[in-house]
Amino acid sequence: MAGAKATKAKVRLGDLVFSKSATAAGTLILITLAAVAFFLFIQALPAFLPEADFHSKADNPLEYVAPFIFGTIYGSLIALVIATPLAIGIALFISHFANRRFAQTLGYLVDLLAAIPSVVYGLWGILVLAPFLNPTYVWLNENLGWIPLFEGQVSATGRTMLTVAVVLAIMILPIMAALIREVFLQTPRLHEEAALALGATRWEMIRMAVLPFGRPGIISAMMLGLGRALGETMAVALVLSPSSIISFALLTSTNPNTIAANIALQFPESGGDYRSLLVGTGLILFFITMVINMFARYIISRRAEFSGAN
Amino acid sequence: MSKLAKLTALAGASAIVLAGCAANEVDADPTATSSSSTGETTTAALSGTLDGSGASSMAAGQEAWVAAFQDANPGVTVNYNPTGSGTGRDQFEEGLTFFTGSDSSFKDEELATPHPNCSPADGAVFEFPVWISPIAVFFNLDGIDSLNMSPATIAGIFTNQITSWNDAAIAADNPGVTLPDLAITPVFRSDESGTTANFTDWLAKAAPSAWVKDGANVGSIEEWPFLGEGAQGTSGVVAAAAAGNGTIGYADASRVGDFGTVAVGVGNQFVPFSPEAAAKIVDVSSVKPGRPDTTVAYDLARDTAEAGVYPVVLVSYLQGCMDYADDAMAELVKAYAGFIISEEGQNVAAAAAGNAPISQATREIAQAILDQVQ
Amino acid sequence: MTTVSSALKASSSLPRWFNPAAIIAAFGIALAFDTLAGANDPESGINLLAVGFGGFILYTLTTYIASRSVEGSRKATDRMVTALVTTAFLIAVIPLVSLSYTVVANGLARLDVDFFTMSMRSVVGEGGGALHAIVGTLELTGIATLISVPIGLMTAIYLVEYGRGKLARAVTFFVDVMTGIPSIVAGLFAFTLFLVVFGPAGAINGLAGAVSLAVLMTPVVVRATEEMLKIVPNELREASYALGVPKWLTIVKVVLPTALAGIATGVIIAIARVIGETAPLLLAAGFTASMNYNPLSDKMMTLPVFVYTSYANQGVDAQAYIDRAWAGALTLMLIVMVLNLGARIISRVFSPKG
Amino acid sequence: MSKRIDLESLNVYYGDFLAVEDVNMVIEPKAITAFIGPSGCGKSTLIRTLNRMHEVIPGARVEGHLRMDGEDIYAADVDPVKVRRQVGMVFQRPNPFPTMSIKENVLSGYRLNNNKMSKSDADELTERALKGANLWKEVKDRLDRPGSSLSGGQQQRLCIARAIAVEPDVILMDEPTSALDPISTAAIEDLAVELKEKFTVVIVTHNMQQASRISDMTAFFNIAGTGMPGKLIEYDKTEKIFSNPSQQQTEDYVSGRFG
Repeated sequence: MAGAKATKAKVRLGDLVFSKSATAAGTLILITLAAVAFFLFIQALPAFLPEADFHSKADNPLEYVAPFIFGTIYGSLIALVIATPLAIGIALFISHFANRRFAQTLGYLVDLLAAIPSVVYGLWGILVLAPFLNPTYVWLNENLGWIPLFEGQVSATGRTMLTVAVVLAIMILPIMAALIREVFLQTPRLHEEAALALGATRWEMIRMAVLPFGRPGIISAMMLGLGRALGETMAVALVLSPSSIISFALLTSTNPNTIAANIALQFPESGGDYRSLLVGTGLILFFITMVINMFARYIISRRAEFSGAN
Repeated sequence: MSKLAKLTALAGASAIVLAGCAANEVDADPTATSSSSTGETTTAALSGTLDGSGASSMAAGQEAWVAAFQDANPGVTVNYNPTGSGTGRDQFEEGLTFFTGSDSSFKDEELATPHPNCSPADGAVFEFPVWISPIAVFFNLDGIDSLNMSPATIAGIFTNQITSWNDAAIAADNPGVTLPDLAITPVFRSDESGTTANFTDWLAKAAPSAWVKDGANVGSIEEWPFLGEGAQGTSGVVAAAAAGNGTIGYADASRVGDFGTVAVGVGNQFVPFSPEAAAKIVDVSSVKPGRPDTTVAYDLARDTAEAGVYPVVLVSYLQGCMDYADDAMAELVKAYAGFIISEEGQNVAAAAAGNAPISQATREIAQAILDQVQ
Repeated sequence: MTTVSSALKASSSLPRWFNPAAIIAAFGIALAFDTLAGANDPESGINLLAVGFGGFILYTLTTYIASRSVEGSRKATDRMVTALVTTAFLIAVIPLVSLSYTVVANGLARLDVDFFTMSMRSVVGEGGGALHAIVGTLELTGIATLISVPIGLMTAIYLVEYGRGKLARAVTFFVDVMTGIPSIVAGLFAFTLFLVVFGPAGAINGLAGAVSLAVLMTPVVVRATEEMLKIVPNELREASYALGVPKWLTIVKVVLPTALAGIATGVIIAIARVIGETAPLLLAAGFTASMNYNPLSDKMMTLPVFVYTSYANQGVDAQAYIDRAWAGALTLMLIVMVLNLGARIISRVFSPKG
Repeated sequence: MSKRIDLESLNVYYGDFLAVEDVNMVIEPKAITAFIGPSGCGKSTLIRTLNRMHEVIPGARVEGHLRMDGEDIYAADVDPVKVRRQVGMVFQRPNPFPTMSIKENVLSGYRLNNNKMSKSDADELTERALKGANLWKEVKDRLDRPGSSLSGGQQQRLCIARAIAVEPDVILMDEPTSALDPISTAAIEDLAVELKEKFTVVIVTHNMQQASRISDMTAFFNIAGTGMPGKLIEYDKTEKIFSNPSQQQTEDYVSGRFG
């Protein structure tokens, strides 16, 4: 009797400890995120006090950070514009066009791009891609210079916003393609067959069944890719010729830097209130990516009602 | 499950093999120049880690000093982080480092600022030149190895006033050279740097009417004030210049390699850079007056017309506390700084970086200051 | 009758040789044009981008027009989309090939014994190695794994086995948010955390770097583990409960072993993801030329930072530094690939057969 | 409109696996032909060969001849897309496109070939097809609602409307009522009987009452064991199959003794 009772108590204890520690681990995630925001905030605070002194590196925190916010969003959006159609194309190629036997191998191949460290992308960007693209920039500038994006004195080195956007696009491509591919592969067979049975060609079947089904997946992949591009640091730091300027021109030497790259370049050489300011820009970046992520989650959660039929 | 365990064990084993000691650390490389004496300062067995930071222009010299010093003192690790001078001084001010290599001397307000690693924190600091190096103005133009340019021309180029290589101002100083009709891309340091400070100091003094922005002389400035092709650090400037055609930049002369270089106008002649021509500027300059006698800083005569002087130079200083809160650190700094200003130390650096050694007289002054460090 | 039956047939289709012929012709013409255009400017050489783009446009247009006239507009659109989609894939493969080639071609020069047996201490110019960086990377990722795997595993268990209500929803949501933390922000966090707790002298060390990596790694581990735990069939759990096994033992003895291979794969992929992180380590772990086995004090070198600093802080013999940077990059890529391969093997060998 | 289908020594493969062996039969126009048999006997596989949907599965292929009014639909120069336009198909589970409205669903097949159709033509075709599928009265006021908003039986009739909107010659139904309740099933059965006035109708069913209720001809398929190919055992008029089959296997199956 006493033994049975003891066993029962012991069992309860094990369950209790285990469930509590699992809950604690989950809570720790929340605490960590709060801590990230908190520590960044208290370190950034001095920069936003009126007596902050930035040693002539910045006059006003908001004026200082504005070009970087612009550069971060601008570069990432261009990267997204380049990467999205490619990612959809790659995903379609692997899910619906390539020979099934090779499809998986091709998928691995694209996934390999995701395995390459960003610093390697940076080296490749400045040493291979920038010189490769530069003649095209000259051509674009000469022939399409009337478009504001291509105006201005074209860079002699190719270290421009467009090169950065291309590098970022390549970097976010694998994660986007993988996500979209998964969604495309989940297209209900029934819908694909319904389209085919109506006499649709492969493309018509994709248009009728695959793309509408995959649309939320595409959007959330875009958001994820955008989040990645916003936070990408080393590739931008190595490739871009940075300035503190807000400019839409894509081909000049004068490019708005991104928040992340600016931190990486300036932080090891910073001190005092200026470093606080850099931490503050990091906090801003954190919030920007958080908002993007929340939006992505909102889109994904809407998908549930979207495909209510199944 | 056992397969998994084996796999883990294998991974662990290979990690242990990898984690073996670095071949160059425990047994000092016998072929290295460890046999030679490193001066009187390395008598006792020193140990510890000495962190310093500062000018990237003298990174090559610091690397050579660190290497030779660590060979002689295997227990010591010196980390010199080439962050740029301004940051180096900031980090010293914050107590993150124990010495600074700086392209510019302490500003007056910095001398008065407390330094947490000193004792007392607002106590005296030392500062003396350890490194003199020409800053080369270099360019990337096919088929042209050297050009003559007056300070005003260089200022015009770097203020984006002269935009083409076949501009009359350049052509006038280079009779017989076929200049291409090509846009000039000036490349500058996007980070704060002493190289920029010295280069702009020279422009402000030698070409006061051309080195202007919004109608006023820009003066000496650590962060580049104009728009254009910016690049991080000396390596970034060199890489950016190499990547484009028609680029022009400025960097420590030791790093310009195969680029074409500019002979700058001094008085009525054009002087190409050389360590000797650079060292001469100290002879025609005077020490800044009215500063503590533990500091030796020069007022460089950038606008000199003296024959054979290359005025675009960088004189870098070593900076630290006269009295360290941590005695072990004092000992490390004394030993390391003593090695730097020793004849051997200066030669080690000159051999590695091609700069100009400081003179015997300067070395003696520096050693006298260093002897008081505690 | 004849009209009806002929409706079955592909009215008429382009011959089989059309496609390869069109590709060759299109790119040939594009190349010829580029050569002609560049004839008066001998320096320009062949602009591969222009040839590729021009050839692609030419091929797509030709095929579309030819197919439209012979096979009708629906087939033509189908062919055009096929061309577009295939091109998209090829465009993704080009940087992969170029990157791999560049890294291997440049990295092999210094991938020698010295590179794996020496540090950079007291090395000027040529020679030296990255042993200190390799050791640092292994230690840091090891510590990060030790931190993030238990937390990630328990969080996933919480979400799948226990989590109900607001807290679970919040955790799910913020794990996703955490997945999106920019790596540089993780580095800033670790740096500021250590700065506040240990002061300036203790702010930059291996542990701080490991913490920043753990912040990046944990959500990946949670996600991977969660997916794996979710696919463990409920029947297994119920069978275990029916035998009178308490819930926590069911999880430990039944659920986890079933999902182990998948979890191991997920952890390895998480490691592979953070092992190449540069920015956070640059801030939090710093860099040094010497060996440092102790993650609790002093700066610690890691491979990605080694690559970056070798490139960014070149010395007088610049080529030696660049060579070391590439060799470091190659080493890093090899490690990542071995990890990915390991993950594949584990998932293939150990996954429950069904 | 309606077409006769000849199957001549037809072998159906998945890769190297022979799924259905040596089928010879004639499917009559303006009649309902039912395929019955135990699970795995290949009846669904066979019906999918009639509109070349079988080959959508990687590695799947067909040997032998399959003629529609004398024309071999597996001939080298035949476009499968065109075959499928003439052979409509309704699947086991209703599968309207979830992102399209009811009207768009009906028109989806027709629009593939006729991008520019006037609104009045579209309205007219929608009404005709929905009436043909006995769905018009139920949905005429909500044509712009999503197709997935309908009940299961309505969705299935919507799929039939979608199939007949392209005016095919043959309609294939692969267990069209297996996911539906009895009332919806009855509606679909009534519809099938109406459809045979205009189309050749082939239906796969597990429900033997259904086959005997609505079909004119019945084909019984069986399989000797796992891994063995399915075979056509007996093909005859429906009354004959259910009252006096010539094969013992057929008798066992229709009398419920196995399967």
